[in-house]
Amino acid sequence: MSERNEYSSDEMMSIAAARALTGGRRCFVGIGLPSTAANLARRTHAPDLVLVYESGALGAKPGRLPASIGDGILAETADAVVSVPEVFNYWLQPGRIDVGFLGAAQLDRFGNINTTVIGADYHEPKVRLPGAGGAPEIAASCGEVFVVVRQSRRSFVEQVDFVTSVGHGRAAGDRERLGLRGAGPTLVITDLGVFRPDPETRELVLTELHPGVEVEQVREATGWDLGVAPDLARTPAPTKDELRALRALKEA
Amino acid sequence: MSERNEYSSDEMMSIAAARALTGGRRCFVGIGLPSTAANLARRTHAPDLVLVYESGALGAKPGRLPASIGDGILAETADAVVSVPEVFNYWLQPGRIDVGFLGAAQLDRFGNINTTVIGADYHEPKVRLPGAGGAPEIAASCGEVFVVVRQSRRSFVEQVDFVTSVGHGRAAGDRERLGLRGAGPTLVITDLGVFRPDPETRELVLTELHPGVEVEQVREATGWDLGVAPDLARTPAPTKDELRALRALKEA
Amino acid sequence: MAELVSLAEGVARLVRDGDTVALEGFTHLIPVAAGHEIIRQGRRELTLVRMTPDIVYDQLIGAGCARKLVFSWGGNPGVGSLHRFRDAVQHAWPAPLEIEEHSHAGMANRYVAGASGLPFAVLRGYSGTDLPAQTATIKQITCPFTGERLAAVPALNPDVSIIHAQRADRDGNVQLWGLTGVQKEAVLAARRSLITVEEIVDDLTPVPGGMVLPGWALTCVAEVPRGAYPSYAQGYYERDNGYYQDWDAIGRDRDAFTRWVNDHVLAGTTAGGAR
Amino acid sequence: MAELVSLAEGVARLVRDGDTVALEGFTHLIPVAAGHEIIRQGRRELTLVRMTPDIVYDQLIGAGCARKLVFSWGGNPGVGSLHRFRDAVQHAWPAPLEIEEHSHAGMANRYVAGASGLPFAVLRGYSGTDLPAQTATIKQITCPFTGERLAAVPALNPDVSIIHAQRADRDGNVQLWGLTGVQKEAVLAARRSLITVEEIVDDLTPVPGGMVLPGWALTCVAEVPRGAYPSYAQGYYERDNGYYQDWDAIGRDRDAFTRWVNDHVLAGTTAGGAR
Repeated sequence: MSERNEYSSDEMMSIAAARALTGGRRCFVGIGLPSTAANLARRTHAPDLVLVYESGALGAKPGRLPASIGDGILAETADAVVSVPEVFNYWLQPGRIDVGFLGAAQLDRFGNINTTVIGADYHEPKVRLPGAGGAPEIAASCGEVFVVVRQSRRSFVEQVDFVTSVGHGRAAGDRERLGLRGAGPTLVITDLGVFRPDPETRELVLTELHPGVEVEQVREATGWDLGVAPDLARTPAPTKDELRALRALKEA
Repeated sequence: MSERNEYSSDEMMSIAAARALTGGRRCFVGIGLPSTAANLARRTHAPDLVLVYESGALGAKPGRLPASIGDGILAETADAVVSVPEVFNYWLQPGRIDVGFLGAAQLDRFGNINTTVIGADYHEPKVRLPGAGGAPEIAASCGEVFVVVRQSRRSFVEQVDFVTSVGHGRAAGDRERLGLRGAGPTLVITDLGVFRPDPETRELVLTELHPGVEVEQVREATGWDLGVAPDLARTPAPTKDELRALRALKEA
Repeated sequence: MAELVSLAEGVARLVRDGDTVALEGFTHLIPVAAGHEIIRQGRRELTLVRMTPDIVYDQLIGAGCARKLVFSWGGNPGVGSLHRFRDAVQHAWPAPLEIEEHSHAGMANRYVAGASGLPFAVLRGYSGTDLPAQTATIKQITCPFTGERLAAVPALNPDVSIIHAQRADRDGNVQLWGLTGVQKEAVLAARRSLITVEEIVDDLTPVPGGMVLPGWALTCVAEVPRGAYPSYAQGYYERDNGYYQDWDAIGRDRDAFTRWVNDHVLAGTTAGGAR
Repeated sequence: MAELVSLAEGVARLVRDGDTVALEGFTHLIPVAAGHEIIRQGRRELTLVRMTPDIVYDQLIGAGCARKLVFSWGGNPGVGSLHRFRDAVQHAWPAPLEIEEHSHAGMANRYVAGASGLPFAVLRGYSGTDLPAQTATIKQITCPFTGERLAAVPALNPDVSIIHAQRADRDGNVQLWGLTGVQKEAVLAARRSLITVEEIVDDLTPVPGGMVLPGWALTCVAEVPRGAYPSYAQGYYERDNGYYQDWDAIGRDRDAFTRWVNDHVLAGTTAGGAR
């Protein structure tokens, strides 16, 4: 791998996602992009980040990227290993986790997540996706939710075909009305930029552009009439240290 | 301790109770007299008896009498140690246990057990007893219940002052009506004899007299008009082996 | 006491056409060999239950063993979709597949209720999602103390649950360690159980993080070395990540899949690779 | 992360007058030293919660710390009754003691609900007994799937739970083994927690049958060697059965009890015997 400061948009996404995780927080980690970001954060600026996996590993400290949510390295390096019912009932449900870190097949304007079916008919789907897994209760119970997803008009839609996990519903106040504990998605990180919910409407708004990306490009990859924050920022490019750590993690 | 074949009425009681436990059965063991009997059975005729304690020891094989329900020797010798919620929820409640072996402060004509208060007024009791512990659900959920108790007019009463654990209620059919899973008390062993519920009325009837005890003596120690089985039997006296095993257990 | 049997005997005795069958294992200790034996014995009309149906369920579905799937996440972990599962749901091949879909929290609690002898479990779940509209086994319940509304899900009580573990002793006591998932609950919730193990040993030396399932709570135990392959058995072998990757191409194509089942399952090479 | 504190500091910071306080430990690992510290600091009007209130609760009640007891079995295990508890219930000495009485299964499930962030738990319990007539926190609930009637009990969420464990590391991760009772649930159900440990070590070597409570789920940890005496700490010391026997005579008499508290608790000799 080159030592020059070149990087892919996926690397920018993982690094931007990692930066959002600050030290000492308890993070419920979905597999794939969230796990990469969480492990990168723990190996760089947030060594005391507590990683919780739905397989029952509390405080896992893997030295390489886990190949699955139930990789043996998670149990071997955890503070404690508990059963799957226990991780959901004693650790997630009561609100002990600060950040739920999720991926998504489809994400909509209000941060609602679909990982169930593409298409309007549940029984005759265009594409059958894997399903809910732990996501509905992670999205409901964590203090806040970060979503990391590769952005396109197929993934970033006006309204998800199926609400697998509730983001902000359809408006401010929906989470409270539904009795959902946490603040919901406060941050969405893609390969193009960073999005946050508008405090009034809860609609996702572009707040940061990754280096080299223009607003028009983001709009083209968004399935709704995208709002842009007045104080739109530029994501700092990955540092050499960040890239080195990310690549070491992936190669280990 | 004498090697002669002399024994106390308490020893006869423990040995008669132990004989009732046959091999391979799963027995939920209360502390005190039930624990003595169950351990004696395991060390004599029923080596594969499975002893379950509410402290979480499944299949305990103590080499001496445990001093309490949570004696360390129970955990050290168990097939598995589980939490207290688990022992009640996963092991007792679903009906996995064949025999619940209980003591009682008061036991009535229908095998109902009181370990809560003596006296008519719960809030101004004559005597405050320890309370329910695991007994209500042991009495409800085990396949059948054996009770071992020292007999007197104070302990063997017409009607308990407080139903801590249901035996046969007030009549046949009461257990079914209450949704209680098991058959209830099928055997009561005292220092004077053995009692079983009448199949029709569910009232406890004297079915065995311990050696040297006469029916009149039992009636005097019973707080209701005691029925006697037509085929009243004599408990065989303790054998030398039984006495030796019991005494070794108590001295270990 | 659990009876020690061969895998073929265990499946023949415990798994019947039309049964509700759970093969559990959360990435770790997946009872793959037992799943293949079910395919070999040609079981039909099964209701398959599993939180995370993955490759072995893709194989069971593709081989026509299932009429229904009760699950919370169906995928090839770290790779992508299950194409046999998709093909059954989207095109009813080789047969229609009814689905009953929950979240992990809901499924885990359904097993807990089953293991506890309760008819239902309560959780904070599903609120605001589209799942309750599709899944009849999600209802609401009101707390009798606070009046709060919560989700209720019915107990899962499979006819038979199958898990894989590291070891058993000759009395059928079973020991497993590492990530133990929902295996205890799945076994205790079931009417009958089959546990495949890496080896049968004289004594179960205690292991940190280990759990023992007493033989008196189990039905049958079968020694099946590498019975969790291509998943892993901590202390015995690693996960074969290549198998999972290779499965994508095999599972994607009906003919490739049929050839694979014939060559690797029906021919009896239980421990064979995906390739 | 849990903060490492002295016992006196831990109790001073976490236990307040009027609090609901659970000291748990099922025969094993009873946090006796912490109970004595509560007496020394003169806490009043506590609602004491414990499945098996035994000697240390007899002492807390006799010393006038409690206004209410929530429990399922109150006795001197292997010996007999708790005379201070009896005296409080029967004669309101030194103060009236309100009681809220459950079964073990009910109490255990109340902690489970508390640890799970649920307002109530469901169990098969209490049916036909006289307990529901005396205990307002036992109600009925109907299964929304089968119509079956079951018992419901509300969650226990103590202001502070106190347990004793074998070891902690310097990050406040706590390790306990042997009979672990309902300690995990009691700690996770509480708003604040204090864990006394036999020793603080550099590394928590894994132990078969051991459990680790992560420091980030705990409030304070205090090193208190022999903090469970006269109960036992597996791997450290045995139960002092003589203490339990001797307690019967001390607890039976108000004057003897008062002298004992003055000499053995208020004088600060936490690890002293009953004699």
